[in-house]
Order: sequence, then C-alpha cells, then structure tokens
Amino acid sequence: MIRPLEHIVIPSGLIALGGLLGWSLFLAITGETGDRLAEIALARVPDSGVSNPVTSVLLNFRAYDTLLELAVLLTALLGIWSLGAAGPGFQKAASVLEGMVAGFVPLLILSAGYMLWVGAYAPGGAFQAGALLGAAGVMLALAGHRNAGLPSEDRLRPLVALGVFVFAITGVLLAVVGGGFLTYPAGLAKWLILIIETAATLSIGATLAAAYLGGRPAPEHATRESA
Amino acid sequence: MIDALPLAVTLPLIGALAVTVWPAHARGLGLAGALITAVSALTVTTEVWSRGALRADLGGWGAPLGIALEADGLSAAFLAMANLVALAVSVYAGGYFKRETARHFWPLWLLLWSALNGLFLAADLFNLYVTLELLGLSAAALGALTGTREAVAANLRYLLVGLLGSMSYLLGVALVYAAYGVLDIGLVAEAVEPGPVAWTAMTLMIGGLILKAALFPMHFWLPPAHANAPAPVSAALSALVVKAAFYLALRLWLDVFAPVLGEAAANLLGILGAGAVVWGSWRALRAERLKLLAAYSTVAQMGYLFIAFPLLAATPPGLARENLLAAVVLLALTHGFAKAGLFLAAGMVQKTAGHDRIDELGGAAQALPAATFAIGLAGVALIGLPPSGTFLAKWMMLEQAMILGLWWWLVVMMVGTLLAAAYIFRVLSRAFNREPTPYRFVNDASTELPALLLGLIATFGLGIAAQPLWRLLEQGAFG
Amino acid sequence: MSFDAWLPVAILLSSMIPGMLIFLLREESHRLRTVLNMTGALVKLGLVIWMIGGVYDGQSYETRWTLAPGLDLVLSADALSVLFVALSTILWLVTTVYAIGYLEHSPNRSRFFGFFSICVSATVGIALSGNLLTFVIFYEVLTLATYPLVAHRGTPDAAHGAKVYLAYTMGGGALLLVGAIWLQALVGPVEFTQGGILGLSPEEIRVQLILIFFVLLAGLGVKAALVPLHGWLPQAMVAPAPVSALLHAVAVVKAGAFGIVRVVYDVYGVDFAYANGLLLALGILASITILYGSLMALTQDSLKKRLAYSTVSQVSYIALGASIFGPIATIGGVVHLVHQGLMKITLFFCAGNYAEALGVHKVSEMDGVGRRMPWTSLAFTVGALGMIGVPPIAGFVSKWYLGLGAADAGSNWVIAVLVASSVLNAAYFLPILHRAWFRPAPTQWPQEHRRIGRSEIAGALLWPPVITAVLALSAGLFAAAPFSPLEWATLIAEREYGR
Amino acid sequence: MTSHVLGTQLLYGGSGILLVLLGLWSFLVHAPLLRKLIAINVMGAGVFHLLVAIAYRGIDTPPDPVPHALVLTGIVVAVSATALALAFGKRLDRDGD
Repeated sequence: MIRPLEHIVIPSGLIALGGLLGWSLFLAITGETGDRLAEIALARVPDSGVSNPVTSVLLNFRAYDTLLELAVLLTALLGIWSLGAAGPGFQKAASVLEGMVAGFVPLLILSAGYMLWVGAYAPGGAFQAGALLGAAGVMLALAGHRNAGLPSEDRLRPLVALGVFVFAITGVLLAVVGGGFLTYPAGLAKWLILIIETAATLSIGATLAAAYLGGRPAPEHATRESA
Repeated sequence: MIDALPLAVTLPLIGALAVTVWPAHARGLGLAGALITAVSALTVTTEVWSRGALRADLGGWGAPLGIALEADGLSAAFLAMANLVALAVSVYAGGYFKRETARHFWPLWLLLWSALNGLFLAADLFNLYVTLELLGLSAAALGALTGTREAVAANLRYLLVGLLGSMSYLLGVALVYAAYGVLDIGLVAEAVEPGPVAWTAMTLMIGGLILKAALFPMHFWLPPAHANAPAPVSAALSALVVKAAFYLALRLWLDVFAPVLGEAAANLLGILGAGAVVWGSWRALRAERLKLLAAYSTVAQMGYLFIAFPLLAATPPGLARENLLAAVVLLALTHGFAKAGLFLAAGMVQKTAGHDRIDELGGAAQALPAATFAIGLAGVALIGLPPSGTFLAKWMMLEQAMILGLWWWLVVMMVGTLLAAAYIFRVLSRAFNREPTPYRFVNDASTELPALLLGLIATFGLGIAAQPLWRLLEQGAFG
Repeated sequence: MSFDAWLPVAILLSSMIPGMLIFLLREESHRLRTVLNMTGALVKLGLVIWMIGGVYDGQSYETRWTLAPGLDLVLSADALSVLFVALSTILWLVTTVYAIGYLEHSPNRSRFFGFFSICVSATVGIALSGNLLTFVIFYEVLTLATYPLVAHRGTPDAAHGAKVYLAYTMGGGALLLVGAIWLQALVGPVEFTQGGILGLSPEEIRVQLILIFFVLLAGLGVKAALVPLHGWLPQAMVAPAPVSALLHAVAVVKAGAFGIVRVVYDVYGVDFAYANGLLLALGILASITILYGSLMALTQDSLKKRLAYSTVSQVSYIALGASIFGPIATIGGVVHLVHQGLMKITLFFCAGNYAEALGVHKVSEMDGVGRRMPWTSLAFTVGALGMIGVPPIAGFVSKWYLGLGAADAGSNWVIAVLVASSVLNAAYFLPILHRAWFRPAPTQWPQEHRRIGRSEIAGALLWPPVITAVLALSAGLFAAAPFSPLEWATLIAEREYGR
Repeated sequence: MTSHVLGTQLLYGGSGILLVLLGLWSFLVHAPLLRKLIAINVMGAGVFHLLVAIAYRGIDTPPDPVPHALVLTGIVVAVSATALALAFGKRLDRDGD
C-alpha cells in the first residue's frame, strides 16, 4: 500500500531539498572563497602555544566554544542524573573477561595519557583522551563493575565539574590579571592549555562513563555489596 | 576593568559548578549565583546604555580567527529582560522546590541561564550553535523535572525537535562557511550577497530557529512540554527559551541576511504567525488546564512576533522602521515578563488547589489574591490591553500596518486580542465566587511577589516607561 | 514642572493611590479603608475645585508624557473635561459613603473598594484625556476595573452578567482601538482640539474618515448603550446597588456618551460632521435608542431593570444633543451629562435602599413604600419627576434646551422624539410614584430588616440619595447661577462653536 | 583551486548532503525513539562530512584546521545530546513496564 505522505510527499520534498543543497554547495565551493580561515589559522599556530593546528583552534583560537561544549557535556550528565538512579548494571563477568578487562583498562588509561600529551603537536587531545578514559569506564561497567570504576557521587561531582571549572576560572583569572578573557599570556599558553586539557580529559572520561550508567551512581555501600 | 561580557556567561557557569559540587547547599548557592549573574548581565546593559555597543574578542585573536562577544541595543534589551525574569524565577524557585528536586534544578537552571546569556551576546555563527544546544539540552532536562511520564515523553520530543532544529541551523552555518569562509556575524554580513547559497543558508538557519521558536505549525511540541514542566521551568521555557530563538532569527534577519530577503519570505513568516495567533489562541480558549492554556497562549504570542517580519520588510529604512523594530522588541520583552508572571502565579494556584483544572480553581484563586492579581496583570499584558507594553507595541505595529495599507494584519491581531481576552477572563472569572474572603493579600512572599512583580513590570513598567528602550536600541547594530 | 502641569495627574492619583493601597489591606481593617477612601475623595474634590476656577479663568492644565515615539499620554483640562471630572468626583464621594454603608459586613470589601477607586480614576482619566490614545487607554482601564465590580457577588447570575458585560465592552474596546489606530495612521496623532482637527483633511481620505467615524461610534456606543449595543446594561444589574449607581450615572455609560461628544466636537469638528451627514446618522441612532429604551422600561417589573432601560434611553439625550447642529442643543446635551447623572444616581440609591430595608425589588411590590420610607421616597420622586422633565428639576432644563436647539436647527422630528419620550417616561415612572404614595402598604414586606433606631434606614444609606436629589433640584432651580452645570455647558458650547 | 580538490570536496560534501537527507527522511518517517535518534546522528554525520570536505585543500597542503575543530566540538555536543535522549528513552521504557 502506498502512503502518500511517506512515499510521495516526503521523498519528493527531500529530493528537491537535496538538489537545492547540492547546487548551493557547488556554488559555495566554486565561488571566490580562497582559503577561508585556513591560512590565517595556520599562520598563527606558532603563537598558540601548541603546534597541532586543530588543538590551537580548539584550545586557543576558539577556546570559548570548547568551554561551552564541556558545559553541554556536563548538562547532559546532570540531566541524566535528574531522571533517576542508575539501573542494577550487568552481572559479574566470568574470569576470562575479567582478566581481559584487568589488562585493558590500565592500557586505556595509559593510552589516554599519551593522547593527551601528543595532542599538542599531532592529532590527539583532550577529547580523544577523554573518550579513551570513558571507554575504560564502559568496559568496567560491562564487566559488571557497578559504578564503572567511578568514585562515589560525592567525589564524582567535583570530578565531572573539574574540566569546566578549570577552564572557566582560567578564563576569568586571565581577565582579572588584565589580558582579557581566555587570552593566554605569551609563553604561558602551552602550560595553561595543558592544565586545561588535563582537567578536561579527566572530566570527559568520568562524564562519559557516568553517562553510560544512565543514572545517578549507586551509593557507596551498594557498590561495596556488588563488588 | 574586567570585561562584563564574558562574565555574564561565565558567572552562571561557575555557579552551576558550585551547585554541582555541593548539592546540599543548592538553594543558597543557586540564589547567590542567580544574583551575581543578573548583576553582571545588567551591568552589560547599563554599559551599552551609556557607552554604546560593546565587543569583547575572547582570547585576544579577534575576528575572523577568534570568537567575539558583542552587545548592542538589541541584545542588551533582551539580556536585561531575560536576566530580570530569570532572577524572579530563581527567587520563586527558591521557595518552590523541595530539597531533592532543588539538587537537580539549580545546576541545570544556571547552565540554561549561561546559555541564554551566551546566546544573546554571541557574535559567531558556530558559537551560536553551541549555545543553542546548551540551551536545548538544559531546557529539556529541566522540563522533565516533575518526573511524570507525560513530562518525560513531552520533553523527549522537545529534545529531538530541538536537535533537528540545531542540525538544520548547523548545516546552514556549514554552507555559510563554505561560501564565505568566515563565521563572525559582522564579517558574514559583509560577505553575503544575494544568491542561491545565501538563500539556502538563510532558509536552513531560520527554518531551524522557527522550529525551536515553535512557530505554527511547528508548535506541536511546545504545549505538552511547557504544560508538564514545574512552574518555574515553564515560566523560563515560555518566557525566555522560545524568545531566544526568536531573537536569533530576528538578529540573523536584520544583520546577516538583510540583502537576501524577499518580501515573499517575510510574508510567509507573517502568514505562519497569523496562523499561530488564531490557532494558539483558539486552543488556549479550549484548554481545560491552566498551564496548557498558558502554553498555547505562548504559541499565539510567538505568532504576533513573526507578524513583525512582513511589516519590517515592507517598511522602508528610516525612522518609521526603527520605531517599528523597537515596537516588536517591546512586544517580545513584555511577553517575556507577562508570560513568566502568568506561569509563576499559575504554579502557586496549582500548588494550592492540588490541580490546575480551570473549571475547579475557584477556591484557590480566591484564597490567593496576590497570585490572582499577578494572573490578572500578566493577562492584561498578554491580551494587549492598556496600560501594558504590549498595548503600545501592538498600537505601533498596527498603525504602521495601516499606513502601509496592510489592513489584514490588523484583523488578525484584533481577532487574537479578543480571543486572548476570552481565555484570560475565563481564568480570572474563577476568582469571583462565594468562597470565604481571603485573610491576607500576600500569603507566601517568596513565590507570590516575584509573580506579582513580573506582572507589574509587564503592565505598568513597560507600558508607561518604555521610552528608554528606544534609546537603548539606538546603540549601534552589529555588522 | 509647575503645579499646573501636575494638577491633572494629581487628580488622577488622588483616587488611584488609595485604590492600590486598599487592595493590600486586610479585610477587617474597616476603619483604615474608610479613611483612605474618604481622604482620596475629599482631596480629589479639593483639587477639582481648584481646577474649575483655573479653567474658568482660561488657565490651561496639561501633563504630557511620551510613552513611545508618536504616542503621548496627555492629560489636560478644558471646560468639557472639567464638567465630567466634577460630576464624577462629587458623585464618587457620595457613592463611596453609600457603598460603605451598603456593603457593611459583606465579604471581599478590600477588593471591592480597590476596584471602585480604580474605576473612578479611569473615569477621571477619560475626562482629562487630551488625545485619542489617552482616551482609549482609560476607556479600556475602565472596562478592566468595572468587571470585578459587576462580578463582585460571585453568584452564578453575577458571573453571567459579568461575562456578558465583558463581551460587549471588550468588543467595543476593540472597535474603538481599530478606529483610533486607523485614524492615527491617516492623520497622525489625534489631539482633542476645540473645533476638531479634520476640517482641513484632504478630500481623498473623506470616505475613510466617515467609515472611521462609524467604527468609533460603534466602539463608544457599546458603553453608551446605543441600541443595538445596549444588551449588557440590563444584565449588569446583578451588581451591588452602588455599582449600578456608578455604572449608570457616572462611569461607564457616561464614558461612552462623553466619548461621542469628544469625537464629534473635538476630533471631527461639528462642521465636518454636519457637512458629511454624520450628525444626522448619530441623531437617528440616538432617537431610536431613546424611544426603544423607554418602551422597554415600560414592560419591566424589576425596579432596577426598569431604571436600566431608562438609562439606555436617557443617556442618548447626550448623543442627541451632540447630533443637532447648533450651540443651543449642544448645551442641552452636555448639561444632561450632569443632570442625568444626578437624577439617575438618586434613583439607584433609592432602589438600593428599598431592597436593603424592605426586600423590595419589583415595581409591583412598591405599594405604600412612601409612608414607610418617606425620605427615600421623596428623593426617588424628585429623581423620577426630573427624568420625566417636570420643572423645576434638572431634567426639564436639559429637555428644554434640546427642544429649543432642535427647533433652532429646524429638526422638528427631534421635538417629536422628545415629546414621545417624555410621555413614555411619565408612563413608566408615574405608576411607581402612584404606588409608593397612594396605595396602602402590604401587611408584610418581602424581606424586612430590623429597624435601626427611629430612622427608616442607616444614615450612610439615607443621606446620599437625599443629597443627590437636592443637587438635582438645585441644578434646575438655580440653573442661571454662576458655575451651575447649565452655565458651564454654555461656556463649553461657546468655546466649541467659538467663532 | 585545482579540479582535483574541487572534485574531492564535491564528492565528500555531496555524500554528506546525501547522509543529511537520509537522516532527515528517517527522522520524519519513523516513529520509534531509537530510530529518530539514530537518524539525527546520521544527519549530524552528514553535516560533519560536509565540514571535513570543505577543510580539504589537497594532498600536499595542510587542511583547514577550523572546520576540523568545529567537527570535534560538534561531535561532543552530539554525543551529549544522544546520551541525554537515551536516558529519557530508558526512563520512559522503565515507566512503561
């Protein structure tokens, strides 16, 4: 049976939209746009404190975007927590899986550290590192660790807030000392970016793992029971 | 001197973090955060008032590489309204939420506030996308705080629709970057030239925004989401969040896509607005629950705002157009105050009565004179009766419509006005009954006074003392 | 700013501020509420007397406040506004006294007196409006302030009456708004100016101006209870007696009638209105209303409803006066603004007293009330005879000038309307007087309240009708005295036709 | 700009648009939450595709870092939104039982 809306109206509308988008894209990239921001950005990378251009953009040129983006991540987690407590979790893993997890988790944490460091001059950075940490948490959760290796709620809260906090406070302090919001002084940029990225990595990892649990972590005593 | 612009965004953010870390002190910390946020944002407005448009290049890079925050008269006006309303909502929430819910409310609320201030001050198209998402996520999470199944379902729908809107907006931004190679609003405005690319980008961006602004017929998600949220959240969602989407659409329309516009596009928005006015008002009249009524009335009021587009498009640049624009802003601001007041007062009535079925509200309405007064004052502004700001705004819009010979907008707006009178008085009439005389005018100061104050601002403040708005809006535009 | 510039605002605020404060009072703060009410009323009276002197000397009072570019709130005083202000101020004072007595021990008095004060403030605002925008603002505020008064009792009847009232007045308000905006779009801000502002308007907008006149007339006609827009008035009778008195004599219907006078004289200008046939249309409408109202009054047994239809009829004398070209009829119409107010408020006070003391609500229950309540009935008699037009009571003066003006303008049919209406007035009032004075009292009244002391009813309820009856009588007897309503109306007519 | 770069940009950008359209179609047509959510993510992937395509400037030229950064930011935002939406859905499922 043909449903007119689903089989005729929407597809034809989408085809028309696609044509319009394709045409616009064609005109846009064949137009006189030159290098867009590429050359400007690449030219300023040496002043940014890091040599990886993407990290320069993320943590320096457009650091404010990144700050708000960390806030978005935190919002999602707080929203998830407001919906209720986490479910009971998975049953305890058998010894083979448990052994693998015991091996992989430290490896992931190590890789995360590497990713964080390498981000300064090669692809990598806080998000990639945070994602690895988060993956470690997910792995623990899948293996039946009730709280995905995360600390109790009291200690988890500062951890997930850390990234935004360090970022925002750095911004405000820099404004107070006179440079302007998130304007790194020459020479300090590298270290400030590293500090912010480290805090962000920890927060991102913790947030992703906590979000995977799907609710507020169980209280301490419950954790102990399951462990 | 520290730049006030980033502070207006960062302070609520830091407040949110403090509440996140110490949830046991959520109320105190939250109120403190609310206060300093409002102070910082109002500082921005007064600075714009006295010194003209402000700009802060974050990171010191400047456009096009860095991101800037900018405040001109338009953003300063919306910023002031949003922060005053948010402050009132905060005071109200301090008395409204019990301990457990307060833990969840305050951090999300301050994050939402941060997103609002960020959105009003942003001068970068991609940064706006991030603030839109922050706004959308925090709003949906707050809306579901009642925890009922209806609330969760409605806000999930809201979240998804919001995401779709953001996606459309982001695609528009990508096209803009592809074609013009910049993201700063001012620079994009310089680069834009009429043509299919600009037209498509505009359609995608403004299309995404009207989805978020719940313009008829894309309003379907709004009534259940706003009606099922806790009262202070409903107030913020209806008064501020949808207005923010409207603000952004207006901003893009005026500052970025002005050369691209055709009257046809403006008329389309106007026609949708007219549909919203009639349909939203009608549904509000038929609503059985007070909060649903208020939510449908939001749909109708967003419609009035979009009727401004065809009027603006048809008015040649000059004094008349500036006055018209100011009238539209006045309309939006008054609606913000009034709608928040209405929802806050409705929340008190609902709490006292234990329900919000309009036909059975007699006792509660009679027992809470201050809340009923707040509903009345807010109602006067929502209907557009004098001496409210909406009355002035509608008068100016309609006068301009008549000067242009576009008399049908007058018909639409008068129909909406009469329907609004009908649904508002349907509620107010419940307060006149044979229940015992109330003992006091104000029963619970921390919740009733904010509602009353918002109603007073909408009805008297912006009606009698709206003149400064004109001066504020003269303070330089973007671009 | 000088005191003169503040005077109109001060007059407005003298009732507005007490009103706002009264809302906040606890229900049992009876004494404080009374003090606030009376202080406001007396202060207002003092200020108005001051203003009357000034206006007479040709002093101009104007407060101007810019709401938005092109939209000014203007409060100013000319002879016409002062007449209406004086009327509402005096009658407010009297009605407040009456209301305090009438509502003793009834619920929700803070709410009642709060809106009562706002209502009077709105009326004064209407009177002092210096342009059409200001008029529209206060016209709508009046609607908002009177709705709670009509709904006050909270019974299903009251709710229904209030709903009907609101539907009519909101619709009227919307029409007035449309007309005002349309007019302003054509000719810019519409300031009330003696002689009108449209005399020199270009020919090509003539048709639109005529259309706008009828839109405005429809908007104002709702409150002025012009047939067929009068339906709310009998319904609104459910309100407490002081409210009915206020609605009928001072505030609502008068606001409509006053607006018609303003629009004819100070917006369109009587020459323009005459030349374009607007006056004739208005005259026909007013005449129909006069006759229809009287006929309907004849059929009512409920006393208040009979009075209500009488109002429908009598208020249109004001519009009728405005519709006849010539200063003499203008005097008759304008002075009736005051005269009708004095007489009608007396009648409503008395109706309230009959209901309060004896439970008498119907004409058929009024046998012998004259001997039972002599003072009230005497006041009632003065009011009723005045309405019929018996000299030397005020109503006679109005009708005399209207008739004279009509003869002067050659509109003999208007005289026929006046005569017919007077006959009808007599037909529905005289039977009441006959019952009251010449029929024996029944053995038992419908619902008699215990007497308080020797007087027929509490002083706060007795004095107001007696005072207004005396005023109605004096307005006729001393019509030629300086500062009498008639003299003042003559001043107004001279200034409007000033040439 | 060489035709090689142009062709590559069009190819990848065009497939981005195709993904957007597929996602939009799925969002409009399918009712279940999970499918709508995946649809949104497919759309997002399409937009990111487009941005990455714009960033390409040839084999030997370093790419434009700005769109890359935008995409990274966009991904985190998309992940956050997806997580929240899934939590909503889970809550609904639990209530439904």
